[in-house]
Formats: sequence, C-alpha cells, structure tokens
Amino acid sequence: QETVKIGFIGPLSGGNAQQGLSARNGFQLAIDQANKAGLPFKLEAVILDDAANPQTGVAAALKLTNDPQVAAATGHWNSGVALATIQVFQRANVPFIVWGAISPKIIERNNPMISRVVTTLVNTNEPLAKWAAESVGKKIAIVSDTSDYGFANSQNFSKFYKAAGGSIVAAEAVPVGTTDFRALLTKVKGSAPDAIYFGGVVTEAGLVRQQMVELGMTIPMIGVDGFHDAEFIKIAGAAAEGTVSGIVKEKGNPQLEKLTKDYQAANFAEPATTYTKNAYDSANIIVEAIKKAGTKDKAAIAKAIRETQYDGAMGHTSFDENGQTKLPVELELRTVKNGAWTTR
Amino acid sequence: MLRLENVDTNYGVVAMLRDVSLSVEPGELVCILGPNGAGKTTIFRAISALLPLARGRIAIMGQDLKGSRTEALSALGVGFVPEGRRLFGDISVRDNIRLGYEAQGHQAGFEDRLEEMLELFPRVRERIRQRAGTLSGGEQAMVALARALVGKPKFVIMDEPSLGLSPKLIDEYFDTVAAVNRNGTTVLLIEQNAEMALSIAHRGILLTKGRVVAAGNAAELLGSDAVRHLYL
Amino acid sequence: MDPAIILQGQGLTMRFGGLVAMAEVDFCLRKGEVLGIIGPNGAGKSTLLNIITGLYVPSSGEVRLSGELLNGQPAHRIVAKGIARTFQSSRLFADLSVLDNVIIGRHTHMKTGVFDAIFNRRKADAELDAAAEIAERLLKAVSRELHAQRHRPAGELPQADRRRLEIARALASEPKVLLLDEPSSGMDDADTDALMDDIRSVCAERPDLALMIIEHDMRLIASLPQRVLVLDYGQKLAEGTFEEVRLIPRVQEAYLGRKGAQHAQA
Amino acid sequence: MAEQLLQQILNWITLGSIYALIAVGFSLLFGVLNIIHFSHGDVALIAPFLALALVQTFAAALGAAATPGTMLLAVALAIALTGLLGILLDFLVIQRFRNAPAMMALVATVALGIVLRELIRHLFPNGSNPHAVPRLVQGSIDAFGVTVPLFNLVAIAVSVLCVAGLFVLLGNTRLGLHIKAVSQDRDAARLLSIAPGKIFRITFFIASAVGAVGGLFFAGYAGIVRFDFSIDVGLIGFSAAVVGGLGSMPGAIIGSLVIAGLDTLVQAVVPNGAAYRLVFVFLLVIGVLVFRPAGLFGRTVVEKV
Amino acid sequence: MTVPARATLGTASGLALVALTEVAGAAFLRQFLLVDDWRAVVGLLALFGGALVAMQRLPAIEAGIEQAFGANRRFATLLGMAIVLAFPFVLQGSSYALHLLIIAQLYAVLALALNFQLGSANIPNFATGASYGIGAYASALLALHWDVSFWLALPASAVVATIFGFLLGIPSMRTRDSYLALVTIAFGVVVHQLLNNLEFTGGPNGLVGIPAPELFGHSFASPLVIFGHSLPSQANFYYLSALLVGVAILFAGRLHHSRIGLAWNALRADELAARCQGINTTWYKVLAFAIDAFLAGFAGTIYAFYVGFISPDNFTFLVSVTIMTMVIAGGMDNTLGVIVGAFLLTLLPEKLRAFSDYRILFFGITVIAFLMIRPQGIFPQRLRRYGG
Ligand SMILES: Nc1ncnc2c1ncn2[C@@H]1O[C@H](COP(=O)(O)OP(=O)(O)OP(=O)(O)O)[C@@H](O)[C@H]1O
Ligand SMILES: Nc1ncnc2c1ncn2[C@@H]1O[C@H](COP(=O)(O)OP(=O)(O)OP(=O)(O)O)[C@@H](O)[C@H]1O
Ligand SMILES: CC(C)C[C@H](N)C(=O)O
Ligand SMILES: [Mg+2]
Ligand SMILES: [Mg+2]
Repeated sequence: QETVKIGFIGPLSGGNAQQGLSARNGFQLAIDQANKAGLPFKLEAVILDDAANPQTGVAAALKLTNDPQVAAATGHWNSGVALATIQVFQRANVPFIVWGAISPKIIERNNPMISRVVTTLVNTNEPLAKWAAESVGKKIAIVSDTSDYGFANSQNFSKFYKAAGGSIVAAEAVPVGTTDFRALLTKVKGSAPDAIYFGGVVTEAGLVRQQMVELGMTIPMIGVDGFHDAEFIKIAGAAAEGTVSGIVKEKGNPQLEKLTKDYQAANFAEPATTYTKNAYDSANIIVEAIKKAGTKDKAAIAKAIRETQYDGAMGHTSFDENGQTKLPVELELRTVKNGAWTTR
Repeated sequence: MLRLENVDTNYGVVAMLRDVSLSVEPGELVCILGPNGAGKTTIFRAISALLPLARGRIAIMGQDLKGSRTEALSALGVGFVPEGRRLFGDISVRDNIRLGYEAQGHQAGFEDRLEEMLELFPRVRERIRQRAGTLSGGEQAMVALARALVGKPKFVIMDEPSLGLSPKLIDEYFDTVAAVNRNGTTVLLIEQNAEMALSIAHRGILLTKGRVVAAGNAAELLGSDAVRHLYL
Repeated sequence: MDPAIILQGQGLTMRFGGLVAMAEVDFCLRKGEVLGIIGPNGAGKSTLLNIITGLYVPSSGEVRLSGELLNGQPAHRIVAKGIARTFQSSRLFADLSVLDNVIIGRHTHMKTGVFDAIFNRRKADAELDAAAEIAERLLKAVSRELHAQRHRPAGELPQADRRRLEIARALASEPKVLLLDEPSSGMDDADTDALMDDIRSVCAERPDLALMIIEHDMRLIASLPQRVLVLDYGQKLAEGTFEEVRLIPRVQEAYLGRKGAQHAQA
Repeated sequence: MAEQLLQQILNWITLGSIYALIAVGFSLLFGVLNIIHFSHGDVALIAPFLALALVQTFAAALGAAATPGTMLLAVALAIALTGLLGILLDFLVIQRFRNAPAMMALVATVALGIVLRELIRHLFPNGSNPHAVPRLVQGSIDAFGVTVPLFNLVAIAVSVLCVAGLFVLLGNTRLGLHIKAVSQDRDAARLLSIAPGKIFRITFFIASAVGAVGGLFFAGYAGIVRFDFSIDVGLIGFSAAVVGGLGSMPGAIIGSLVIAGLDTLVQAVVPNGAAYRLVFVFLLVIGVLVFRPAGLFGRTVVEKV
Repeated sequence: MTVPARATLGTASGLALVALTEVAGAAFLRQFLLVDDWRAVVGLLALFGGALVAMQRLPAIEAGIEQAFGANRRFATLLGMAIVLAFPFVLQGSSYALHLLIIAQLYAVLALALNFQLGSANIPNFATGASYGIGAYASALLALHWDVSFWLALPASAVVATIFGFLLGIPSMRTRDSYLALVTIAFGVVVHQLLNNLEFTGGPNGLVGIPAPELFGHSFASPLVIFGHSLPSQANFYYLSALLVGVAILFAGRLHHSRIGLAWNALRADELAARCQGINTTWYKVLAFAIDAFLAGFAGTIYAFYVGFISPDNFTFLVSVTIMTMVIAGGMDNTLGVIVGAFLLTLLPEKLRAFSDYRILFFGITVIAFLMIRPQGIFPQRLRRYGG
C-alpha cells in the first residue's frame, strides 16, 4: 500500500505551544480516523515545530517540501511564520492550508497552493461594533495587544464603531505576554468609557478583565473570538462575569460534537482549543482532496482543495478565488454567566 | 608542629617537589630559603592542603593532612600569610583582620586583640576603615601579618611576607616575627632574603629545584658554601 | 628653564576622598638621568607614577613633558608622547605570547588601520613583521633566556622573567622617559644583580633615556640612580644623591632604619 | 485626578517591590558572589508552579479544597524547595564553570534557563498553558478613594523586609563577610577557615528562596503564571539589579522602583505608552549606565596599580 | 615543544592529514545534514562528542592536525574551497539541506562578527541580533520603497548597521562586564520593540514581498544549472552566503593578524595595561562594535532577500544569545571554532526535530553538556606565529 505523507506545522514549543499542541492533536486525530476508515493509501502524519519563529518555520516548511512523499500540509498559528513559509510552499508546489494565522496579507494575492480555513476578524468586528454602538454606549476604550491580530482588531473595530456613530476615547496596545495592566487601566479609567473593547487573546484578556475589577472598574469588557475560551474564565475568575464576546456562530454541528467526544476519548495531554477543529478540518479537507485528485499530482490536489465543499467541525467550508474560506459568519454574542460562556 | 616526609608533588605532568622531608618543632623559628622557582610556594600550598601530594605524607599540629581540608587548618591554631598576601580587596582592613581572628575559632575579645595588633602596626590604624585593596603594598603586608597573628596562633606559616617592604619595615617586620616567636609561637618563614631570615631563625632549609639541598643551624647555614653560592 | 629637563612636576597633589596621598610634590627629571624614588610604604610613590602616566588625574598641580602640559591627557596619549612604565605587580597580557606582549608595546609606532589591515595586506604585514623583528631584537637585548621563551604565553613565565618582559614591553615604545615601579620586587639577589646589569645596558644603549625607578632594594638604589627623591606621607622629605640622603636623620628614621642604613653602606 | 494619581503610585510601588525581590537575587549572585547565573529568574518562577502542585497534592490528600492553612504551608514549602533547587543547579551545572571564563557560565546558565522552562512545560500537567494563581491574601481596604488590595500591602512589606534582611546580612554579619571573602579569593578564604562550598550553597539557597518569594508574588499579582514568564521577569530583575548597582541591596530596590516607576509613568502619560514601555524602560537603563557606569549605587573605584 | 622536528612533517603525510581531516569533516557534515532517524542523529552527536573527548584527552592529535594545517596552509585553503563549491552536488538535491547550510553560514558570519568583540576583546555584546535585524530591515525597506537592487542594498544596509553599531558603541565605552552586557541587551530590546511597533517597519507583520536578487539576468529564485546539473534555487544563496563567510574569514584573519587584533587582545587581557601601551581602548571598543554591526548587516540583507519576508521575531534577544553561544561553544578567538560552533548550533535544533516538542529541552541539555566536556570551546584560542 502506498504511503502518503501529510505535514503539520505549528508552535509546539515556546510561548504559543498551547495553540500549537491542541491543533496538532486535532490534526493527528483526523489522520488516525482517516486511516481507520480505510483508504486506498496509507496516511502518515509529519509533525513539525515552528516554535512561533519564522526562521524555524521556514526550515520546517523546507523539510516538508523537500520530501517528495509529502502530498500537502497544513500549518501555523502565527501570521509572521505563515508569511515566511507560504512562499516556500508556493515555490515548491506543495498544497498548504493555514489553520490558525489570520493576517490579511497571507491571502492578499492568489497563491494557488495556499488556502486558509480560519476566518478573519473583519467578519466579526463589524456586527459587534454595530451592536456595541447601539446597546453598550457611544464611548469605548480599546485595549489590544501589539501582535498583528491585536493591531488588526483595533483598526477594524474602531473603523466600524466610528461608522456606527461611536467614539473611541482611548486606544492602547500592549505587548503579548504583559501581565500587569493596572497602570494602563488606571489611565483608561480616567477617560470614562462605557466599555472596554479588548482586541487580543485569552491570557491577556483574562488578566485585563480581572485587573479592571480589582481597580473598581464596573464597565463591561467586549471583544471578538480571541478570548472566547474556557481558559479566559479560569484566569479572570469571578471577574469574568458579564464579559461579552462576539463569535462566529457555531450552529448545531454534529461534526463538532463528534470531534469533542473523540478528542476526549483520545486522552490527549492538552485540552482542546478553537484551533483543534481548524486543524482537524484542514486535515480532512486535504484527505478529501487527495482522494479526489490522486496522490501524485500536487497541482491537482491544490485545485481539489480550492474546490472543496466540506461540512466539518467548523461548519461549511469552501474557498474564494484567493483561497480564503467563505465560512458564513453570523455573529453570536456570548457572555459569561455563572462561570460559563452562554449565548446572550 | 609540622612534619613532611618524602613529599613529592606535581603540576600536571611536571614534577615540582621531590623527596622533601623536614620538620618544625614547637617553639622553633625555621626558615625555608631558595631562589625564584625553587618550589617554596609549592611547599606552602602542600602544607595548606591546597595541592595534593603525589607521594609522602605531611602532619601538621600532630594531625595527618590526608583527609584534612584547607579550611580546617586555621582552627588547629595555624596562621597563614600566603604569597602575595591575598587580602580581600573589597573588604575593609578591619574586617580582613577580623576574619583572621574568627578563623582560629575565637568569637569574643576581638577589639582587644585588634588594639594589640594596631600597636604593633601603627600605620594600619590610620587605614582601618579603608578597603584593603587600596592600601599600598607595604600596608597590605602589615595587614596580612596582623590577620595571621590576631588569633594568637600556635604556629604561623609565612610565604615571603617581606616582599615590597621598605628597608626599615623589613627590619621591624623581622623584629616582630622574632618577637612573636619568642613569645611562644612557632614560625615557618619562607623567604628569599636569606641574610635577614637567617639572622632571626633557629634553623634554615635550603631548597633548589624542588629538592632540599642544605639544612641546619641558622648560623652554620649563613656561613655555608651552599648559601654563599646562591645568595652572596 | 633648564632645557635638559625632560619631565617636570609642580605642586602635585592627589586626594582620595579624605586621604591625601600626595601633597604639593615637585620633581624634575633630566635627559639621560636616573632618578630613584624611595620612601616608606604608602608614601605615594606609585601614586606619583600613576599621575605622570595619566591613570590618576591629580587634584592639583601639573606635569610637563619637555614643557608640554600632560594633565588631563588620557593615558594612551601620554604613552605616545614618550612615557612608558612598568607596574608594581606585573600586568602582562597573560594569554598572549611573550613576543606579542612586546609587539603590543610598539602599538604607538604602528599605523595600520582597519582599511590597511584588510585591503592593504602587504603594508600591514610589513609593519607587523617589522615590529616583530624589533621586538625580537629587544627581547634578545634584554635577556637571551626570555628571548628563548618568546613563543610561550606570558602568564607562564617565572617571576623574574615577567619583570624583564615588562621592561622590554615598555622599551618597545621607544620612550623618552621610562618609569619602573619596584622592578626587583620578588626577585632573588642573583636575579636582582642581573636586572641591574640589564638596566645599565639599556641606559648605555640609549644615552638620552631618562629613568625613574621606585625601589626598596637599597643595593639597587645605591648603585643605579644619580639622584634620589625621598617621599613620606605624600610629601617630599629629601632630594639629592643617595650618599647625601642616606645620612639625613629624618630619612633614616622614616625609611631606612638602622640596619638599612648599614646595609646600604656595605 | 488625585485618586488616579494615588492609584498609579500604588501600582508603581507594588510592582517595584515585586521586581526588587527578583533583583536582589541577581545582585547577590552577580554582585556579591561574582557568579553569573542568568537562570535566576527561571528558578524564581518555578516557585509558583511548585506551590500550585503542592496545593493540589494537599487537596487530593485531604480530599477537600485547599484551605488558607494548606496554601500557606504549600507556599512555605515551595520557597524552601526553590532554595534547594538553587543549590542543586549550582551543584549540577554552575559550579563546573567557577574557574572558566565568565562567558562560559553566562551561556551555560542561559541554556539552563531554557531547560528549566521546558521542564516545567513538560512535567507540569498542561504546562504550556497559563495557570490561574489564587492569592493567599484576599480583601482590600479603601483609603483616599482608592481601593488598596491587602495583597499589595503585603507584597510591599515582605519585599522591604527581605531586602532589609539581606542588607543587614551582608553588611553586619559573619555570613555576609564570609560571602564577600569567598567571592574575592577562594583559596585565601579557605586558609581562614571558610569553606567556599558551604558559602556557595548558603548563598544560592538565600538568593533562590528570596527569588521564590518574588516569583510567588509576581504570579499572585498577575493572577496567573506560565512557564515562559521568567524570560521577562529575569530580564527586568537583572536590569533592576544592574541599574541599582550590582551587589548593593538598597540599589536593587531603588533600581526596581526606578524601572517600575518609568514603566508606570509611560503607561499613564504617553499615548499608547504600553506598546512602547520596554523601549522607554531600556532607554532609561542605557541612560543610567552612561552617566553612572556602575549603576546608581555601585561604586566606581579607581583601580589601584 | 619539539617544533622543529615536527615542522618537517613530511609534506606528503602532512597533505594527506589535511585532506583526510577536511574530507572527513565534510563527510560528517553531509551525513548529519541528511540523516533523519533519531538514532542516527544521536549516533552522530555521540561521535562528535567522542571526538571532543578524545581531543581533550590526547592533545597530541589536535597538535598534529594543527601542525599539518599550519604547514600546508595554501593546500588546505584550496581544498576547502573546492569542497565548499562541490558540496551542493552531493546533497541529493535536498533543498532542506541547502537551506540549513545557508542559515548556518549566515550564522557563521554573525558569529565571526561577534567574535571580534567577544573573542578578541572580551566585550559581551547581546546586540548582534539587533544589528542583523537593522541590516535586514534597512535593505528590505530600500528594496520595497525605492526599488533598490540587492547589490546596492547590500553595502548600503551594512553602512546603516555600522552607524547603529557606532551609536551602540558610545554608551558602551564607559561600562564594563555585566553593566556593558546590560547596555547591549537593552539596545537589542529597544531595536526589537521599535521594529515591532513602528508603522514603517510593518509592525509585527514585518515586511513582505522582498524580491529575490538577480545577477546577469539569472534570478536567485530559480534553480541553478551548472554543467547541465540542476541544483535547487537555494544553491544560489548557498554560494552567496559561502562567499560572505569567505569574506568574513578574510576579515577575521586580516584583523587578527594586525595591530588591531593585537590591541583587542591586549584589551581583553588587561585593559589598564593596554592603555599604558598607548592603546586607545575606547576607540578599539567602538571599532569592535562597528565591525560586528557591519558584518551582521550583510548577513541580515542576505537573509531578507533569501526568505523574502522579515519580521521582528527573526531578531529577538534569543537570536543574540544563540550567536553568543556559537562563539563560546565553538571557541573564542578561533575562526574555525566559531564556524563549527555556528554550524553545530544551527543544525542541532533542526536535527532534534526527531524529538518532537522535546527538542528545545534536548537542545538546552546538549549545549550544557558540550560546555562541560570542553569548557575552553571546541577549538580554543591559539597563540600567534610570525614569519617563518
Ligand atoms: N599552577 C602551576 N602550574 C604549573 N607550574 C607551576 C604552577 N605553579 C608554579 N609552577 C611552577 O613551579 C615552579 C616552582 O614554583 P614556586 O611558586 O613554588 O616557586 P617559589 O620558590 O615560590 O618561587 P618565588 O620565589 O618566585 O616565589 C616554578 O617554576 C613555577 O613556574
Ligand atoms: N585608588 C586609590 N584609592 C584610594 N586610596 C589610594 C588609591 N591609590 C593609592 N591610595 C592610597 O594612597 C597612598 C599612597 O599609595 P601608593 O601606592 O602611592 O604608595 P607607595 O609609595 O607606592 O607604597 P609601596 O611602596 O607600599 O608600594 C596609600 O595610603 C594608598 O592607600
Ligand atoms: C489569535 C490568532 C487568531 C491570530 C494569530 N495570533 C496570528 O498571528 O495570526
Ligand atoms: Mg613563591
Ligand atoms: Mg607602590
């Protein structure tokens, strides 16, 4: 039986390992399940670390593309790493799906080999901003992280919020990894906003929320899906109550439920995150494409990926002319109530 | 007090001391002489257990050195003045001397002993608060001696303590060493200044190229050919 | 001003915090002269040297080399003007070879810059080879034994050779004034004799070279310097030939002691 | 406005006090003992992980949720264990570089820091993720319109106590003298009955244990801890110690306050200052060292030759 | 030492020894680049460790090889160059192996740059990564905004990096040891943070779309065809970076064997004594910073044009620490040692991929182990020799 290799790259060590490892588990699960389901070929997972570092990522990408048996790959949580590696995949003609990096630049141009299953933040910020201007207040302070994710969030939200008639009373950015936001929050408090929009991810979000309450700030915190995570509640503790997150609606999805169950059954050391399903779906999309296009012709596989119509754990995935997922986004407002994320 | 029997030492593969035997009896003032590179400091390092022996044995204060550690020797009542003085440059002169006092197992009564030392070395009194590293060479030599003597050791081992001292101070220094010895402290003095050393010592041992080449009564040695040949 | 005077100090004072290490000291040094500096430990002899060589900036007073004011100039520039020194406790470049130590002494006589070093290979090599040749000659002249060991790291040398190497390194800069701080310290008598011979031959070869020697070995002081300066507590106690100075009671009392005075006579 | 100012001052002093607990360890090791130990920050941040693990172990053993009593015990044990870890690291790695050029120890301890961080990540359950850290001291008081958490006050008090204790230890005790002696000349110290090995062990224990206190407060103040927090903590702690002047305990606390102060000020005053806080902090570090090359409290000694 | 007897080491056996050493080294490198199985990786590392232990135990081996190289310098250089030229042809067309070689060579240049400071003058500098970044960003910005070609951007960005090197040198003049180390750390952090926050550097996104260089109409992004043998496009950059390593070696050798190298060494051994030999220590320190930055700037440019994308993450504090580790583990003030260190530390984490997410852990442990086995570095510093 022929062996076909599928690559996975993500941050398995260093500061973003939590995302990378949970995604890797999703990927591994998909490959194992596909093998069990019976295929005309045998799948082999090649899992590589990019350490959230572009240089390490490029080396990993070259290691994959250099192996003729690798039919396709999926990878990266960090946009900086993805931007560095997509050229490698493009030049080497190896189909590649981005599972976690959200920078718009990645799919700015049409690289036929590159597709992306993760939605960008434009889709969620627009409705959230409208909602905020209508039902939260007209003065909002933005706190974001200095990563491209935080930066883009800050830009997009403020654009849509202003368009909806609100005004941004303060905009501050902090490096990822900051743990003390008190000085900044004390200052923001002085500008008397109606709410704080947080444009970043779980850890910093939890800390900001917790420290807001510690400083006696009673206003709500809102944001998009970056911190829609159980971990957020663990970190912020009781202070998490009332936080609002606008996420892509996860409609009653049997695939997702199955994944959640299977993930638990597989007993991985790391808990699942949002990215588990992304990597899981990416792997399955690749497998489907190979089934359709054969194991040899990579251009054909890339083409098959672009033609994907796949109902997975993320919902219905198909790609636009640049390879960006057209996953329909419908905003769902979630809030923390009694220590759990619940639909508002 | 001290006995070396057939001691050999090596620096790496290079042999340094060869078959050195000597002894120092209580109350004696013995000096070891020899030209540069003769191995005098090597003997000091062997006695103070800073250098392992390749052969032979050393006993100090009646205790075999094998299995003893350098840091245990002072407490036996031995005071050391190492080559180059080795003061703690960033510590005050006073604390340097104090370390010497405590090294020999004393706790209380430092002030009185310090006072005695300062009477012996008036120059040090003016510098007592200064960091030892900023002292002039001669001042450092005095502090080093004070540090060794302040704990009233039974036995003092000195390696070229007179280095860099002014002529007057050398006189005084040797006078002090002789006086200390008269008061009952045994002294092993490693020196290059043969004439001076032999003038106060009871016995002398002459070392060249890691071997004992002559030994005996100080007065005899002063007149001996071996010393004349090497020194005068 | 006496044109023969090459180095002159006036009113030199040096304070360290509250401590006055040197107070209002004047001195002068003539071409080809050997000046001895003696005095009790801590009198300020090394301090004087450090002031002259720019390591310490005097609290007041001035130092002039052939009339040119040296105060405030950095140490490396003072070397270039022709003052070289050795240190009381030798400070060699321990992990470099003996030869390299001497070549570094010729630093001020070499011109190679980055561009020459990289692009003008012939010129740079020629300069360095020339320096190496001079260094070899110097080493040979100072001591054949030392020359034989020129490819050993300087840190492995025995005491006496380190002293010699320091002198050779200082001479390499072709100084007008050479300052030696206790060159014989740690040497046995035989080596001290050899050192005195070395210094004599250096002087004979360079009749214009002025020397300032700090010493505690009265045999050396008695035989080498033409003139002796006695310091005590940072002040000038006496000046003159050793024969004169030796007899001054204050000097005997402060410095020589009774045996020292005798010894010097012997 | 005034409240805001008071609040910022509280933020500043608390942060500075916590940094100081890390900085003194650097100061003690680098400045007093002359040991290069770039993994000190990593050692310090092992403590909160140890404490968390111990709390869980106790809870499991007792079959009940952690009580303040068991938490206190866990914290005390974590501090002691971290102290011992310091000794262990010295024994296993650092001491082998005592006689090697300083740079060797530097690189070896940087690598050691990597090993420590990765070990936590692999050995601690779910170690890649941040872990919530409960505070031992809850509650707050209201003063001048500002809510002052008791935690902050305890952090400040403990920090002042630790630094003052170290100051006295170094300046006025035999142990302090022995530490200095060993750092300057090990052989000479041995001739004076001081066993260097013992002194190294004690100093490593003290530095690591005080660092552990800092690590615990840091984690408590942040509310979480993650395996890689030590990179920043180490860098800031080291900077504070150097800015203050290595080897000086008051210097360590002043250095910490200066750095925390600028950090707070920049965030409070400069628009989008938080993004640029490290730029300002490290420009300050450079500035201080240009004008005081041995730090604020360091002595610039004229070398005696 | 028995130098004269050995110097006449028969040229034939001398040549053979040189050839054997170089070929064995190249063969080892090739094997190491191509193995994938973790057992083979561990085996090769053990072999390397064993060689180090042997060298440590039997200094005669090392001395003999050194002797042979000293006596046959020209032959050794020519053979080395031939091996470097031929190397891509024995890599089974692996673009991954070539990529690793490019990165290793760029790091070799960075390590050689740092060696001027760390090795020659014992100035700790944690900002080489920053200079690398400044070079990369300067050239990328030139290329993206003003269409400056690679060949012009290369020297221009080196000049920019050098200017920053001088700037860093100024505050560094007054400080020493840990204090100096912190100044450079601070500089590195400031540069990194600015790159990450400023708008014109693209913030955390970095700069995308840096065009591949062209030479006589041949794009470096296309495969290199030599005598009908086609090599992956990486070969273009392999030769380019090999050339840069050559230049850096030349710089290193020339400076080491000149008044400047001597002055740096004097500074390292005893700064005060150096001043008293007429050495303007301040100037030489600043010079070391500038030269470090100059070479690092070159490396940065090549990296930027090779990968086509740069971001602040490429130039963190950890990059500087890695470069420092290369110099120290390889052997301070020894060109060959520094290069070996750079190759070892670039390849090691890649080869440890076999250990999945334990690789960084094993990397740390391996570095510590090598430092313990050979605390003076793989190839320690040597004394200079003059003339015949
Ligand atoms: N650590 C060492 N390694 C190798 N050789 C050494 C070491 N220490 C000393 N030697 C050598 O051993 C010999 C004897 O040295 P030692 O210091 O005992 O002489 P010494 O008699 O004290 O001389 P001096 O009068 O100069 O103090 C010298 O040739 C010296 O170079
Ligand atoms: N850098 C310094 N800081 C503080 N005090 C100093 C410094 N340098 C010298 N001193 C003090 O100045 C005085 C003179 O010292 P100096 O070294 O000049 O004496 P010296 O005459 O050379 O003595 P010796 O013959 O013992 O070498 C001493 O008391 C010394 O403590
Ligand atoms: C938070 C994530 C959705 C985005 C990720 N940080 C990136 O670099 O693209
Ligand atoms: Mg000796
Ligand atoms: Mg002196």
